[in-house]
Amino acid sequence: MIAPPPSAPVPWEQDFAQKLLFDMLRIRRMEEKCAELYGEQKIRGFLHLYIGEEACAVGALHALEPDDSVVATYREHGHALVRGVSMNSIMAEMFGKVAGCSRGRGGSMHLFDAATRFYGGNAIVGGGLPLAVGLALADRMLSRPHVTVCFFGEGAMAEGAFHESMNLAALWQLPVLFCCENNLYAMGTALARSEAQTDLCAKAASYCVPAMKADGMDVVAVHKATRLAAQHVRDGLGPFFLELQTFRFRAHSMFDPELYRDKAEVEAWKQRGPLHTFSARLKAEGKLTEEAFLALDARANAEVQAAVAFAEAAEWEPEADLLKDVHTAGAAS
Amino acid sequence: MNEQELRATVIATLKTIAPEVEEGDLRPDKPLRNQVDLDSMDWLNFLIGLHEKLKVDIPETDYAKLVTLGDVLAYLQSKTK
Amino acid sequence: MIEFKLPSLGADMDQGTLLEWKVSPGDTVRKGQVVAVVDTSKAAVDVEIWVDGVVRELLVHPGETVPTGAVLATFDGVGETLLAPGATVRPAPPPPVARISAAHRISPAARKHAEELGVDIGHIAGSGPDGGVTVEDVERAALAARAAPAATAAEAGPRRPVTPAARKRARELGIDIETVTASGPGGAMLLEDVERAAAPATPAAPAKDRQSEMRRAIAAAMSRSKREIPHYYLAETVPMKSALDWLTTINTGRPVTERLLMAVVQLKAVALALKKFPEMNGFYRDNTFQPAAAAHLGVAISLRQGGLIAPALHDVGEKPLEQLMRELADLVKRARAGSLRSSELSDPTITVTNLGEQGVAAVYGVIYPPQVALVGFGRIAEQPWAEKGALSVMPAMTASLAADHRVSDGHRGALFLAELRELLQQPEILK
Amino acid sequence: MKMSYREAIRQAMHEALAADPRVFLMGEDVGKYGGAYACSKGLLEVFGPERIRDTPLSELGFVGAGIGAALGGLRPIVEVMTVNFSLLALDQIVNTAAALRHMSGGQFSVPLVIRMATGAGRQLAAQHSHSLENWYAHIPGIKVLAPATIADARGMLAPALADPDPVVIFEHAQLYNLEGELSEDFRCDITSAAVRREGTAVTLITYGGSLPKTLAAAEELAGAGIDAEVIDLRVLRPLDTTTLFASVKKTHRAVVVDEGWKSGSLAAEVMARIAEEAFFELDAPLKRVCGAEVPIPYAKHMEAAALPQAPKIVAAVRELLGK
Repeated sequence: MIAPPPSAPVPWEQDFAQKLLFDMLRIRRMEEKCAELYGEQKIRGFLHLYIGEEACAVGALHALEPDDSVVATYREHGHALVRGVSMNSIMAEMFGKVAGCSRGRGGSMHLFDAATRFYGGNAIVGGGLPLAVGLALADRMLSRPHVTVCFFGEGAMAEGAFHESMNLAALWQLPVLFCCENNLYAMGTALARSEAQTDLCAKAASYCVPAMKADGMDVVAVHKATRLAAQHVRDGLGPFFLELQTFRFRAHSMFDPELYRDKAEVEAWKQRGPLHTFSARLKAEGKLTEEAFLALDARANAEVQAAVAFAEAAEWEPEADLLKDVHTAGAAS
Repeated sequence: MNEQELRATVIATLKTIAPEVEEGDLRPDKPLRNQVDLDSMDWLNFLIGLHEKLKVDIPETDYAKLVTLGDVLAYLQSKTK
Repeated sequence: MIEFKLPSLGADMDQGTLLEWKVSPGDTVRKGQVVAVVDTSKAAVDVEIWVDGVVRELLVHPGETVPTGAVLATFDGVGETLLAPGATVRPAPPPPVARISAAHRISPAARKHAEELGVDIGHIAGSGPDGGVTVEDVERAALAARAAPAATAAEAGPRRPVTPAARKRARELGIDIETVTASGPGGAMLLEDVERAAAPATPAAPAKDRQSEMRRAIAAAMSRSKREIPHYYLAETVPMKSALDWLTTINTGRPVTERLLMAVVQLKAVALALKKFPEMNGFYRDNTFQPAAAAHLGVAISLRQGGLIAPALHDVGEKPLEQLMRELADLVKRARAGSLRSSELSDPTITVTNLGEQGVAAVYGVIYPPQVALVGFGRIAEQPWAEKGALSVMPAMTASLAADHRVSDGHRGALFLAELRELLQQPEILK
Repeated sequence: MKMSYREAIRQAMHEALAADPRVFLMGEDVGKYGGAYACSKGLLEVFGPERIRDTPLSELGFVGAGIGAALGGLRPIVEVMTVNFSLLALDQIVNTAAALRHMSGGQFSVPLVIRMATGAGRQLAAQHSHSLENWYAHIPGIKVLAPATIADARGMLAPALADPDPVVIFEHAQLYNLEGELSEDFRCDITSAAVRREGTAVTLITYGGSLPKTLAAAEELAGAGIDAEVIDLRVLRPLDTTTLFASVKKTHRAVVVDEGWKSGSLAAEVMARIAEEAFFELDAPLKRVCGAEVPIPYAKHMEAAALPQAPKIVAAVRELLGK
């Protein structure tokens, strides 16, 4: 297991540092609004929020190139937003409107965007891993210098898909960055009650895949670790396993009474929240003032309001298009 | 009420019972109930119609006098003078 | 003022039970603060409020179960301007259906009509002013959809579409399919078409209008009656002088609108006679006779454009003649206007036909199944009458009975007609 | 006694666990969490973690383990959260559970019950809204049940556990909230279909989550003078064709209502059986109302358009009768 680089002090100029903070704020405000809209039955079905884990998506995705591929899970609003999918189209998708990034057909768990090579959410745990291996195989066979990053929770490591994908990627030395967002609870089951081996990096090592652990609540740590890992993969040295230790502040999904973890544990992790720890450090290092923070927060809130208004006003898909895109138009169906 | 109006009223009343009747086809001298298919209920409704339109009462005993269209017109002419 | 509604806390939740309020009227609350605990089918869940404000009134009390979206409490916004615009009371979302894209506007009536006819509105070209889909468009699409199978069936070339059940029945009844007229959807020949063809000598009218439909219904009933009911017929001559005189005296002095017809006198007589002869009044079903509790007489009424119908006059034996007269007049009017109630058609326990007025001496009718008898009255006419050796002129009428031999015998039939004759000669009893 | 469908399932499991020490429940979040649809709430506290076993997210793994435990003399109830996740375990069900008895020359039997939720209607989008009962009803060696009423939810588990061969029970997700009276005599067989509404003009054949919609359509048709008979299949394999043919002999018309996709659907199998053995009773073509052949969309009105609905059933019958 490779030791992660030291995180302090914040090694970047004010602009880049504030960019990371702003992206985390955008995710936080958007997800809070989604919880409210779910209560008003504007958003339906299942909804899995990313509040508390913002540092992972922001830190990791800022370390990748535009032509890299991204595969995520049903908890993918933050990843999509940072990757470049507009908040308008994400919100419209959750309203089920045709202006949504999946024409209103996918909903919260199935955000897709070809332009940013965002190969989507996936409601089946571990379902995206083999997909990422395939994307990387294509890059390798077509000798394209791209990385495929796939995000997954520690719960996915109990699925066969994880083990088969790790082995294939290692066997064929494919350019895959396995990024495990370990939030300690797979739905209702704590890690210790679902994995015999709870040291996830040790699991990766068993497939001869180099691994590194980083503090998923610290955007600087995540960003530095991901830069290293991505370089390793881009240099053709094969797959890399990155474990980001994090914590989701809210329930697994909108219908989970959280019987499995007590309130004290949640509060404790909240003290280590990615947003206020990072903004505190930036203020301490003179790279952020309170006014600047409030301004960033106001911009984030405005973007959320606009996205909600856009989603409210957007049209529904006409029923006549129900069968559209089951097959490619023109191909013999 | 002159003869023209009386005749028009009688024909109109008859048509409410038997819409298929054509004024031209009615012969004044042949028994009405042979020319038009009127059962006892139709006949009673025809008399009720005349009673309401012409405010004239036709006792049952006079039924026998009202065989042809001409009889009906003459009878009503005398009753409405 | 802000309405705090029970939020939906999951995909599977339609209602919730309030367990506990965490705030009371007058408390100030911050955005994201837990204000209540609600029990769902799974467990108790903390419920947050999404705006800053002050509790005004708690509308729902612990223990009450309310549907998602129900208002739990009201709050006053703290300094409205502080809140982001539009964060206060949220307008109710427009129903999803109404906001289809401009290219596909459809009128609510048309949408409802489409749903009723099961027509997919997506494929209808809108002829409305703004390109919207109208009710007529839906009608046209429904007809086109319905006609479509016919087209394909027809194209199926010479082979006539005959359903398997119809083909099997035709074999059983020895019917040549070529002679049968098909009435099914898309021109298909159905079971009932074959059964109708099997009925003797009554060709099914091909036209689909009401007239031929009634003709087909009468044909089917009459064929079944002749096939299944062993009729026997009896007749009796009834002196009518006393009845006629009584009726004339009753009618003199009455305005034309209240005069009685001989028909109601005859109907009342039949009803009273039936009290002594219950085996004439009822239904024959599943091989057993079910006597009827009351006398609902089916009155045969001829319709101007042809055809005959015999709706029921209810409880004839219990009503005074004046009431019967009013009810009969109304029944005839509605029968001829085609606005009879279905119960009037299914209720008759026996039928009475009065063809006599058209100048027929006697009438021997066909019983209407599942009834078991039919009474016919001929014309009242003067005829020579010998009584106690003396000859006189008597207005008389032939009363006839057609009855079901499975239920009654000629002897009982004759006694019934005799009773009828006695009653008709004592009209005052019929009052 | 009034209860919900979910409560009926819970009571059935409670009774089975109490009655036979060999019985145990295994599945994702069945213990501490109380079950994804709250059907096993409280069982952990009564029967303990040995017999109410939470599993990691390893469907192939724990379904295979359930088969092994049944082979080893236990009577497992394996809950696969939904049919959508059962696809990961389909190999174990088809190639081991269903085939073992025949493959081993009759030496082994697999007395296993697998319960899974099925169907759409809660806007969970394509990957969480499948209706694949027909895949399972295709497999020789297993029985397939679809309890659509409170009584069947309560009564079917006991005979299923008593059956020496594997039984798969599909519980439609929209039925869990169903409330109703449970009569004392809920004991039932797992071999016959049931006539839920007598009728003469047409036979409506359906199962599981589509039963309420089909009964609603029958009521609407009654208003228009069309007297529809409604048959609840209850058992999807083996099909109770006796009840089906008796009804078709009476009405001469059949419409099958099936939430699954039309091609290769259970509806197709029912229609084939009727065409094969009740052909000469048919006075109209066989008809069906199925799900549109599309991955189920998320948006509410699109999902509704994709699924069978009462108005569509009524329209199908009207078209059949040319009324």
